[in-house]
Amino acid sequence: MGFEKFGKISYIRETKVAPFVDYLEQGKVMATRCRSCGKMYFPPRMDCEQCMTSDNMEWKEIVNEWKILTYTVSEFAPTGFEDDVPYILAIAESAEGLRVFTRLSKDVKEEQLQSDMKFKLAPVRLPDGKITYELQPLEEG
Amino acid sequence: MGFEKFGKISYIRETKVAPFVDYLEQGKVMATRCRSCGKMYFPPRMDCEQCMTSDNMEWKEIVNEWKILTYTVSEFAPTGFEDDVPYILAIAESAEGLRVFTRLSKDVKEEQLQSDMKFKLAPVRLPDGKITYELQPLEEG
Amino acid sequence: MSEVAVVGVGQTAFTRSCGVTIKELCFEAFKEALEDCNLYPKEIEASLICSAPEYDKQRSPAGAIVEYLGLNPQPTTYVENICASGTTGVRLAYSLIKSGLHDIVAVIGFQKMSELTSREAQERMGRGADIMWDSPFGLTMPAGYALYARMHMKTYGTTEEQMAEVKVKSSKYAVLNPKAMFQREVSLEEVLTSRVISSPLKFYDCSANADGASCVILASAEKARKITDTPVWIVGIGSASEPLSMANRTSFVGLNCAVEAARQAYKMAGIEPKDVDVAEVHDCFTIAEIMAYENLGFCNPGEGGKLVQEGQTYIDGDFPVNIDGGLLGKGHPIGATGGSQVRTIVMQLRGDAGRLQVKRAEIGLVHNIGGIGLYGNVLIFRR
Amino acid sequence: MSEVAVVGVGQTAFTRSCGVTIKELCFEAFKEALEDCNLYPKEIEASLICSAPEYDKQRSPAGAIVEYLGLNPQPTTYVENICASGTTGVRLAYSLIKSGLHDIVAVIGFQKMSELTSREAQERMGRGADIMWDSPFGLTMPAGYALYARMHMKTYGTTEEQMAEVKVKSSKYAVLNPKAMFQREVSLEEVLTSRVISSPLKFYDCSANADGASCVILASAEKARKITDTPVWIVGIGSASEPLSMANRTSFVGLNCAVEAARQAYKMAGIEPKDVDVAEVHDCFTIAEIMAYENLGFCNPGEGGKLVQEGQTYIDGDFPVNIDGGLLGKGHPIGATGGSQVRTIVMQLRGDAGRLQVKRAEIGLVHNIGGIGLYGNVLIFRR
Ligand SMILES: [Zn+2]
Ligand SMILES: [Zn+2]
Repeated sequence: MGFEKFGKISYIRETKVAPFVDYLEQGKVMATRCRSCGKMYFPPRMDCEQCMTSDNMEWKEIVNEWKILTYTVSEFAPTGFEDDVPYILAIAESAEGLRVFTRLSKDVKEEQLQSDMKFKLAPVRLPDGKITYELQPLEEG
Repeated sequence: MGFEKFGKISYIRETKVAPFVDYLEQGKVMATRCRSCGKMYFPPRMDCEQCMTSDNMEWKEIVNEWKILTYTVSEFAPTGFEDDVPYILAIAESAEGLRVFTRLSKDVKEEQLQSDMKFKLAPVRLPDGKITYELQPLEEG
Repeated sequence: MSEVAVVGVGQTAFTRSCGVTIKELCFEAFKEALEDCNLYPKEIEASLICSAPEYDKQRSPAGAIVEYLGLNPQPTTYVENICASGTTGVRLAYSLIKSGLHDIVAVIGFQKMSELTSREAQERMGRGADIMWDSPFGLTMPAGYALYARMHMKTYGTTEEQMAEVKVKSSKYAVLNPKAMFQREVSLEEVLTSRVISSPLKFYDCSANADGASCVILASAEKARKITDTPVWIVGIGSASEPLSMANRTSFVGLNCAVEAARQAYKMAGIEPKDVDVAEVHDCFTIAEIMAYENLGFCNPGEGGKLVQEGQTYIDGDFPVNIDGGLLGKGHPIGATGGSQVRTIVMQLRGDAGRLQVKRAEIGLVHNIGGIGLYGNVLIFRR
Repeated sequence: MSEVAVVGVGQTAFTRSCGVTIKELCFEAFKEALEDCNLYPKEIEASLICSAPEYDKQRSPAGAIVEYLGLNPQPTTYVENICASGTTGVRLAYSLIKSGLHDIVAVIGFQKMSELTSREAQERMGRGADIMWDSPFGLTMPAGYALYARMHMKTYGTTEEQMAEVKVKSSKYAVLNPKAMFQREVSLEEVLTSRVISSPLKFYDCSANADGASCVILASAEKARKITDTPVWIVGIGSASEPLSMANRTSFVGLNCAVEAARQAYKMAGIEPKDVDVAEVHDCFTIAEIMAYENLGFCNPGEGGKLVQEGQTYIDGDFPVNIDGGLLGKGHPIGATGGSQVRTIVMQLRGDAGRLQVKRAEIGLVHNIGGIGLYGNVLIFRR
């Protein structure tokens, strides 16, 4: 239990990485890192596919600086997301080489998107109390 | 369209044998018979698996006299059928060798079921206007 | 000479509620199978993912699972024959290897039945029958097998006590299997007095929903001999189907699909029923195990009830069956069940079954059925 | 020497709404395939039933369909790789035959997408992505391919006009294919001005939901030569997977699974891309066809847009692609699509494609993708 709080619609309740949501509520976006082989996972997971070790992961804060690789403005949504259109979906890459698929903040306009613009992944509280994350412009300095 | 009227819960709307329901509403339980090879089908179908002919079937009344092969008293039902329990489900065989899976009329008690008892397959109108069929004791004579 | 072997097996405990995602659940079984044969994910050339799809919100779960297991970019396919999905996966893995397309293939079966509410699960059950001609009358799995049970009783004089004996035997072995869900021995009296589900089947005549995953790793002869000292060879495969609609069935005293699958498997293996040293059969209901004895030729038609009553299918009988608790004792996580049966037979033929070890087990058989006798798979193994 | 051939093919018209059950729909395609090779149902030794399961109320549709087709008691298996299910069925049929388990196998693909309301279908679409990390953000199929399209444009300078050219070509051939749903030629202007679905993809960049069924019958060499004078041999098979979650993908300018599947298929067939005379590629979106050209080696990475713009993938070009309308022109009934692609290639290699016949077609290729580049199958055929 716990993961049902994640996302506008969360399809999953139970997972070993439910603490990810607790961290998100504390304002932190966390990855996991395998204590056996050192591999880092984002999105987080508790089983290491590299050394096949289970439940020997530590939670680790990410370097929260992202650049957009590609994006789309979605004018069309699955059931339950209709009110959100249009919304921008993007793939971004972090300074330490992690990747994320998420939405851009509604405050960002498509025209602003430039290849050198930097973003941070920030928790967002939804009206119904659920929580998610989105890319927001990173304040320089 | 048309088949959604069949059964307490019908999961199918569209089929080539939708006229089966119209016949049922006229009080008739019908089979189909292939005009090419003569094979008879109950439940009815419009494609002949024996000679691989399509849409060359005629509707045909059945010999409506059935004997029960096996039955069960169901105390447990799928979603949507809960109000019906207990109900008796049975496999019956007709005088011309057809078989049917259906319910027994609520008027029939398990104690009455004897191997030589004869039944007829009769249309039954449901409270919400839908239609189905069930096995009812056949009046002798 | 057989050319495909099982080299690794793994299974999670079967439980009422696993509390993890299907990806995490499958990882556990896969990890155990890999450790069993000292392989790494990258050495698995292809995978088959087996389950019944209606229990998960994730569409195309094969994609989600192989990503989590580290099995990209290798090919994967989702395979479904309801409760027989796991052995269908093994049959297809055999053919992928025998055909020369791959040398090492993993078959991963799973089901997280706790994902749904009871109401949602009952709704799925309603749609498991022929939705055109059978579901509108409220057919369930227990009702379907109950129709067979009543016919078997009427035709052969099989008794409710004989059916109950199957559950008594199952519970006896389940308590010795740490991965089984049902960890308590039940008495004949308890079975007979449990509440009726669909007459003549009562609560303890029915297997229970469960969460679980299993994994079977198969390899070509050349690879198998390098990977392990104890390959278990697949020597017989049979598979058959039966009409879904109840009205189009020709027998209610046995499962035609099981008879046909057994015929094929015995022929391919070149053995007879009496050569089988240990068997796992699909006892989703007690009557199903009794019909399995007969359909597999362990006894004549109608003698199945007597076979268990006389103790012939216990660990020291002529035909030891379900000496791990069976579905009745282990729980029945649909897609994981076939792989669990294979795992038990592989452990038996390796001599690794511990307190549940059948003596001199050289030939083993798995009988796995999908739906109400809709699909039948029979596999024969040799050490 | 190849040892498995396609001997019969069949397909229903692809339509917006078929108005019959999935059993009746499949019967039509199966009947056409049987008539194509003069076989009867009882001669089919096994079947593979291919679709995406979320569109049907019938659980385990394989059982319902084989009963209706007269394919009991032969074994059947339900196979799913979303939109690539049909070619996965062909790959497994190949292995069942090559392994010696069966001699004649039917692959039946279908989808009745009109079974669901639009709202229900959109709900399924939401669960087609990784439900843990991607679906909660509202990912759709068009949005997924749009991410690839934007990256392709940014990296290589591919233009919206070049993508639109793919749809123009498709519509040109669809009007000559009586089984295609889309029976009107569209202009470049129409594509470019159609409403945006997920930028940069517009309405006419997307294939449409459809109802339909297809059937491919395969046989061993010995049987194939008895059945037909025009067997079409399967000489190359490749299959691969890609992580489901968008975050774990390494490329957005092409489909890794297609590149890997093509590499395997070319190697097995012993040919190079330039040897391909006619191809069917998975153009679920216009950008998908452009990436397919590149991933299959018909041109270098980044040159796909130019290839279609220069007319090289038209009927008289160097690489004729989707000379039946493709998914964009025929409609895309998920489970039926792969079989329809195979049917087109088989007809081309037999010289039976009529007004759509490509000259001197001796080697044909099918590229079939499941999900947003999740599964990739490449098959190579030779007459
Ligand atoms: Zn590790
Ligand atoms: Zn006929």
